[in-house]
Amino acid sequence: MIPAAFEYLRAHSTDEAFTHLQQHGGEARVLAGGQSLIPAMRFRLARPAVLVDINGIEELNFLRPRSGVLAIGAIARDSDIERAAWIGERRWSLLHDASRMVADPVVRQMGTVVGSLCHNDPAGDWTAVALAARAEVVVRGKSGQRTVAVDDFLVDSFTTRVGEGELALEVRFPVPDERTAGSYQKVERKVGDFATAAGAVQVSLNVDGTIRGAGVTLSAAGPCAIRVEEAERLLTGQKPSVELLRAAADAASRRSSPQADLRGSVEYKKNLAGVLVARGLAQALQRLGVRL
Amino acid sequence: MKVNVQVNGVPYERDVEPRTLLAYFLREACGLTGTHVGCDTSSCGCCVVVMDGSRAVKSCTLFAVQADGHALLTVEGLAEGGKLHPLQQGFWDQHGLQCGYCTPGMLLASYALLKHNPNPNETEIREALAGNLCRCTGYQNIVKAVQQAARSNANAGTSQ
Amino acid sequence: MSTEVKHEGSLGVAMKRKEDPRFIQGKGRYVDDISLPSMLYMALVRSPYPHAEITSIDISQALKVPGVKAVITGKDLDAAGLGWLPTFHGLDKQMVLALGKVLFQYQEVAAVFAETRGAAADGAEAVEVEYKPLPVVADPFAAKADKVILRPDRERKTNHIYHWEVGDKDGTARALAASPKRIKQRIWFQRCHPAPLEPCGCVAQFDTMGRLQFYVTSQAPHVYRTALAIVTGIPEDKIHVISPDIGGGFGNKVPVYPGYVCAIVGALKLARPVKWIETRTENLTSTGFARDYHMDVEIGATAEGRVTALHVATTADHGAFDAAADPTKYPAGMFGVVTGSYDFPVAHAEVDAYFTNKAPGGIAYRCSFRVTEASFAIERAMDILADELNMTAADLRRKNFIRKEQFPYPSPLGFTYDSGDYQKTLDTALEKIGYNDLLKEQAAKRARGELMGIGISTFTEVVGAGPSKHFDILGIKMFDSAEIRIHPTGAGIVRAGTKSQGQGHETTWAQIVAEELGLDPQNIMVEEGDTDTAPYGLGTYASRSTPVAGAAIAMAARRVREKARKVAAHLLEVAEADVEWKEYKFQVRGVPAKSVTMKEVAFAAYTNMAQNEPGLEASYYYDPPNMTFPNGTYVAVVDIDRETGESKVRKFLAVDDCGTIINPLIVEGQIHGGLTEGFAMAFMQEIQYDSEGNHLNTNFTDYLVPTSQETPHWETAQTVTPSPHHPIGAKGVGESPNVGSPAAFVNAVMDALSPLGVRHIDMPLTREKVWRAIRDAEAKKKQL
Amino acid sequence: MNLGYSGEEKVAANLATVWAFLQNPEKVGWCLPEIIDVTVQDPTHIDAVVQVAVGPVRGKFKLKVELAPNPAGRRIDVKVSGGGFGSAVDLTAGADVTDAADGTTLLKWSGQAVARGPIAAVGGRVLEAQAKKLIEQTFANIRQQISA
Repeated sequence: MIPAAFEYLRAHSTDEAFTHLQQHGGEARVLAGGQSLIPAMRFRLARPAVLVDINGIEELNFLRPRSGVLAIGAIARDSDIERAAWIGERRWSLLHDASRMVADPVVRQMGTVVGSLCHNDPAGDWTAVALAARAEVVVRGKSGQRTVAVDDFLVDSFTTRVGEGELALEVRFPVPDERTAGSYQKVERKVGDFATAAGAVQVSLNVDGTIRGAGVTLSAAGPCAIRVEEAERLLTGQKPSVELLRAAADAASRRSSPQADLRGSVEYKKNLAGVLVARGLAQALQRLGVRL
Repeated sequence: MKVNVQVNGVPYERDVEPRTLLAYFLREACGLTGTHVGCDTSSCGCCVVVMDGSRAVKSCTLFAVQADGHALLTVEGLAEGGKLHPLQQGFWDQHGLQCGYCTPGMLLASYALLKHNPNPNETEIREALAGNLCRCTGYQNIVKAVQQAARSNANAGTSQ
Repeated sequence: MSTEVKHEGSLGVAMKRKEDPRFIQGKGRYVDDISLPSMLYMALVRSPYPHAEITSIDISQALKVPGVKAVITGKDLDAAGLGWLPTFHGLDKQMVLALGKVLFQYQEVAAVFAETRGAAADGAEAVEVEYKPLPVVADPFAAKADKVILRPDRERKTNHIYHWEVGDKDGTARALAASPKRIKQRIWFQRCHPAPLEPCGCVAQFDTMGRLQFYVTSQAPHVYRTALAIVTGIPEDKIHVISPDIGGGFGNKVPVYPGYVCAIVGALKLARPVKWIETRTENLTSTGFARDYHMDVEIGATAEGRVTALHVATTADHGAFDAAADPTKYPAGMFGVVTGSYDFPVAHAEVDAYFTNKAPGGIAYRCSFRVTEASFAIERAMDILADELNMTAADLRRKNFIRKEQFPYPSPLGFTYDSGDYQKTLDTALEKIGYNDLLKEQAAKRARGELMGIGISTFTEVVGAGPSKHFDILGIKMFDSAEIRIHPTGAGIVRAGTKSQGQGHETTWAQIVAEELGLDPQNIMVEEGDTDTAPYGLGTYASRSTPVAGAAIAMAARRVREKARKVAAHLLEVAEADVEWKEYKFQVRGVPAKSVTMKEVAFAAYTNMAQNEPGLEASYYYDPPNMTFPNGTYVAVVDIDRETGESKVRKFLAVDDCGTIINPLIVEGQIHGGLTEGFAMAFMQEIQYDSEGNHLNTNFTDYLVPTSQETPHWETAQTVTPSPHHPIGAKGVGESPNVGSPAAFVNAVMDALSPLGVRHIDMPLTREKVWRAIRDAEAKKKQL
Repeated sequence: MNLGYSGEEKVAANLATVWAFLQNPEKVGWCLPEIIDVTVQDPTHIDAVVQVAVGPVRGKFKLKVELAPNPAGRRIDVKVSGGGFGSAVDLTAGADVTDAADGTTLLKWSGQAVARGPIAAVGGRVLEAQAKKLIEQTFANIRQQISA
C-alpha cells in the first residue's frame, strides 16, 4: 500500500526542524522512527502534507546519563537502550525489560522512545514506563524550551502537550539510586502486538527494607497510560509482604478502565492489570533481594 | 526527489517520489528484487535490510528518501566473491527455507543479530527473529542455520 | 564394461535442496519480481459494506488523477460477458466486480489502472461509490431462516447451498440409540486463512500475436489456463500461464480470483501489460478462507469403550459465493474420513452449507479438502468419550484402532484405507515421549492444583486426489503427469503438472527419477509451472503432488527404463529378455560382471542405438487407483497459567507414517511447518466477523501468525508403512502435521482443565477463553 | 466495530429556545466538531464535511446527516452516515429534551457509532477517541451555541 503524496523536508539541526514545523503547523508531522506513522500513512489514515524528517539531526541522537538524569534524545532508538552498556544494572531493570518488549526486535531498531511518547498510543509501552519512572519530556515551543512531567504530558489518546509547530527533543529519566529496581510485565497475543495489558513498576527501598517510593502504572488500561496512585500510596512506607502486593494489585485492577477489543474483554483486562502489577512488584522486589 | 545510496557497496542515484518506500525503491528503482514485501503493517519482516552495517530495518516502513546518504546491505550483497555467506550456507545446509519468500529478511535480521551477539543461543535467536514471520519452516531449522553460521564465524575467527 | 562404483540410490537421502541457492541469494523470481516494459499497475476499489445496494459509482474524479489510465466497473465487465466467474467445483459462480450490490465487506467494486503503484492507489481512493446498506446475515444459523435471501440471482431462492451426506443414516441412529454410552458435542472449527507470506498477484500481457501471457501465483496453472479459456473465450492455445516461484500457497493460490480477470481485461483494453499484487488486507479479506465448520459430533460406545456408531451433522459457512475448491462430486471434500483411525461398525455424516455476507472460499488450507475439520472432530470427540468412560486417551484409542491386519480397510463412509499400523505408531510415540512419566508428573501436579495436560491425536488423513472415477475439478479428472527426457550425457529434465510453492519438488522429483534410473539427482533438472512446456496436470494442493505426480514421475521413469533396456541389450549384445535392472544398472541375467550404466545407455541412445528409436524420453499420465492414507500419533504437553490463561506448549512429539520417505530433510521440514500452522489454529489464528458483518482480522496485526518466539520446539519421528498401490510406496506428508496437530493441542489443554470439569472450548484457545473457563469452573465448584 | 456513549448537557435557555435551535438544520450542522462545510438539503437533511484529526490521523469525512426533531415526543434523533479513508461510519444519536424548570433545559443524550473498513480495522484505537469526541462535542457545542 502506498501513502498519499507529501512534501519531504529533511532537517539537519533542531533549529531547522523547528523552523519547518513552525512554518507548516498542523499540516506537518515529525518523522522520527516512523514505525507507527508510516503504517498509518500506508493505510492513508494519516496523510500529512509535510513530513519533517529529524533522523539526520545528530544533536538529537544521544543516550546519556548526566547530572542525575538519563537523557534520551529524540532519535535514539529503542534498540540503543536494549544494547546500552549500563542497561544491565539493576536500577535500570524497568527500562531494560521494556526495551526488550516494545514492538518487535527489528521495529525496535528504528523506533524511538520519544516518538512513542509523542504518539501516545493507549497501549504503548514507553508511556507507562516513563510514567512509572517519573520521567520528563523536553519540548521546544515558540517561547523556547520547557520541561513537562510525563503525568502532564500525556493528555488523551494520541494527544500530548506537544502542540502544533512544536518539537519534543528528549525524555529525561531520573537516575534511580542503588536500592531501586523495576519490572515491566506485558501480556501480548504475540510478539509485535500492542499490549492486551501491561504494568510498569519501579520500587525504591529504604535501608530498613521498607518501601521508600514506588511507581505503579498501567498501559492498555485507559485512553492513555495511567498511574495507580492508590497502589503507590499503599506501598510507600510499608514493609513488602504478599498481602501488600495483593492490595496494590487489587488497586491496579480497580483503577484499570480498559476498552474491550479483539485482545480481550474489560473484565479480562482488569484481571490482567492486577496480575501483572503483582508479578511486576514481586519481580522488582526479588531483584532487590527481597524474599516474600 | 534525488536519493543517493550505497547498496551492497554500489552507489545508486535515483529520482523518486518522497512517498516511495525503501522496499520498492530497492526492488523497482535499483532492480534488486531479493527484498520482498509481505504486509502493510511492519509485521512480517520479508523486507528487512541492514542499514549502516549493523542495523536491521523494515524497508517497507522507511521512505527511500530517509536512506539518502546511507549504506544498505540486501540479500544480493551477502555472498562475496562467489562464496556464500555463512548464514546463506547455514540456511541451505540446515533446510532453513522452503518457499524462500521470508528468507532474505530472515538472513538480514540474522546478520544484524550476529553483529551484536556473535554466539547466540536458541532463545536469543528466537527473540531476535521474532520480527520476521515464516509460514513454512516452523523456525526450528532457521535457528539451526543461524547457529551453524555463528559456529562457522567463530571457526573462521571473524564475525562477518 | 562398467567399472564405476555402485550407485547408492537416491530415495531416502537427506539431500540438500537444489532450489535453495537462488532463494538464499535473492535470485528467486516471484510474480512481483516480473516487470514488463510499459507495464501498468492495477488497484481495486472495495466495499466497506458487507451487504449493500450500489446506488452509484462515480469514476470521473479518479480519471482526473495524474497517471490513471482507465477505471472499469462490474457494468463494463457484464457488458463484455465477463460479469461472473465460475467457481472451481462448478456449483456456483462469483461476481468479478460487484453487479448491483455487494455481498461481503471488501468485495471488489472497481478496478483502476495507472502508470505507477501510487497513482493506482490514488485513483482507487478517488472512485466515489454510494451504497444503500441492506440487512446483514453474518452467521450460517441466521442464514437458515431465509429471512434475507442473499443470492436472488440463483434459481433456488434460499441461502441453503447444498445438503450432502454419506453413510448409513438409519443404521447409525439405531446403533446410537442402542449404545449404553453416548457423547455429543458441538465442535466449531473456526474460519482461518492460509495467509502465505507472498500475497496473490499476476502480470497479464497480450503479445504482438494477441496471445495472453499470464504470470500468476497459481498452484494449478493448467487448470487456470482452461478456466480462463472458458471465462474469457480466448482459445486455450492463445493462453500461456506461467507460475514462477511462489512464496507459499497452502491452498490460498488454488482458486481464480476476480483481480486476475480484471488485470487481463485491463491488459486487453489498454494494450499494455498490467500488474496486480494484492495487499495483505486484500489477501486476508477477499481470497479463499478455510474451515468454518460447525460440527455436531455424536459417538456411541459400549460400557467397555468399544465404539458402536458415529454421527456428524455439520453446518458450513461458505460466505457470499460457494467458492470451495472441492472436487465436483464432493461438495464437502473428503469429510467422510471423519471415522478416523477407528473401526466404527456404522457411521453417518452430513453437511449443510449456507451463504452468508462473508468472503467466499472454503479452500483446502494445507488440507486435503475438509480433512482437517474431520480429523479434528473425531480426535476431539474421542477424547471427550475417553473422559466420559474414565479411560485414558491412549487406552480408548488402542481399543478401537483399525488393526494392521484389517488393511485394506473399507471404512463405513466409503473409503478404502490403504495401509497403516496405528498401534505401532502410537506405541512409538508414547515410549519416545515418556508417557508414563508424564502421567506421574501430572498426577503430582494435580495434587498441588497445577494445571498440566497431555494431549494425544492419532489421526488418519486421506490424500492424493484422486481416482478419475470419483474426482474432477471443472470436469477435469484429477490425474497428474510427468515427462522425462534423458540427455546423451546422462543428465536429464523432468517436467510435471504440479507446482512447488516451497515443497521442494526440484529436489524430490529429481530424486525419484535418479532412483528409478540410477542417475545423479544433481543433474536432473525439474521444471514446473509453465503451461507451454509442462504436461497437463491438476497442480499442487491437497497433498496430491507425491501421491499422484510423484507416481507419474516414477512411472514415466520406468517407461524410460524400458526403452533404455532395449539399447542396453544392444550394448550388452544379448536379447532384451536377458537384461535385468539390478543395483541401479542393466546387467546380463546371472552375469553381474557384464553390465552397463544408464549413463552409458543414454549416450548410446543418441549415438549407437542400432535399430531402436533414437532418444530417451517418456511421459506418463497417472490416474491413481486409490487415495493414500498417511497417519500418525502426535503428543502435546502443556502447562497452563491460571492467572492469565496462557497455555505453554512445553513439549511436542510428532510420529508420522507417510509411507516411503523420499527426502527425510524435506519431510522433517514439512512436518515442522505444518505443526506450526496447527499450533497457530489451535491458539491464535482466526478470521472473525462481528454481527454487522465487519471483518475483524484484516492484516497481520490482528490475524495472528506465530513468530519464532511463540512457536514451540518440535520433536519428530517416523514409522514407515508404505502405500501398497503407489509405485514407490509414498503417501504424502505436507498436510499431516496441520491436520493432526490441532486436536493434540486442544486435547492437551482440555486434559489440563479436566479436573475442573471443563469439557470443550472452541479454537483458538486464547488466553481469555482459557482463563474464563477456569474462572467459571471454579465459581461453579464454590456454588456446589 | 461498535461503540456506545452517553452524557448530559445542561443548556442555559428555556425549552422553546432549545427547540427553535434544534429545528434549524443549518445551526445544528455547524455544531459538529471540526466542521468545514454544511449544505442544507431540506429541513431534515444536511450534507456536512468534517475534519478528522486525532494523532497522526488527519482527513476529511463527508457526512450525510438526518435530523428527526420531535418536540411533542421531547426527543431529537440524529442519524449520521458517511465515509472517508475507504471506510464507512454510521452514527446514531438521540437526546431526550427536558425542561429543568429553572429556565434551563436538559439534553440527556446517548449515541452509538459503527465503523466499517480500514478505519475500523486499522485505526480502531484512533477511531474510538474520535467517535466519542464527535458525539460529545456536538452536544457540547449545541449547549454553547444556544447559550451564546
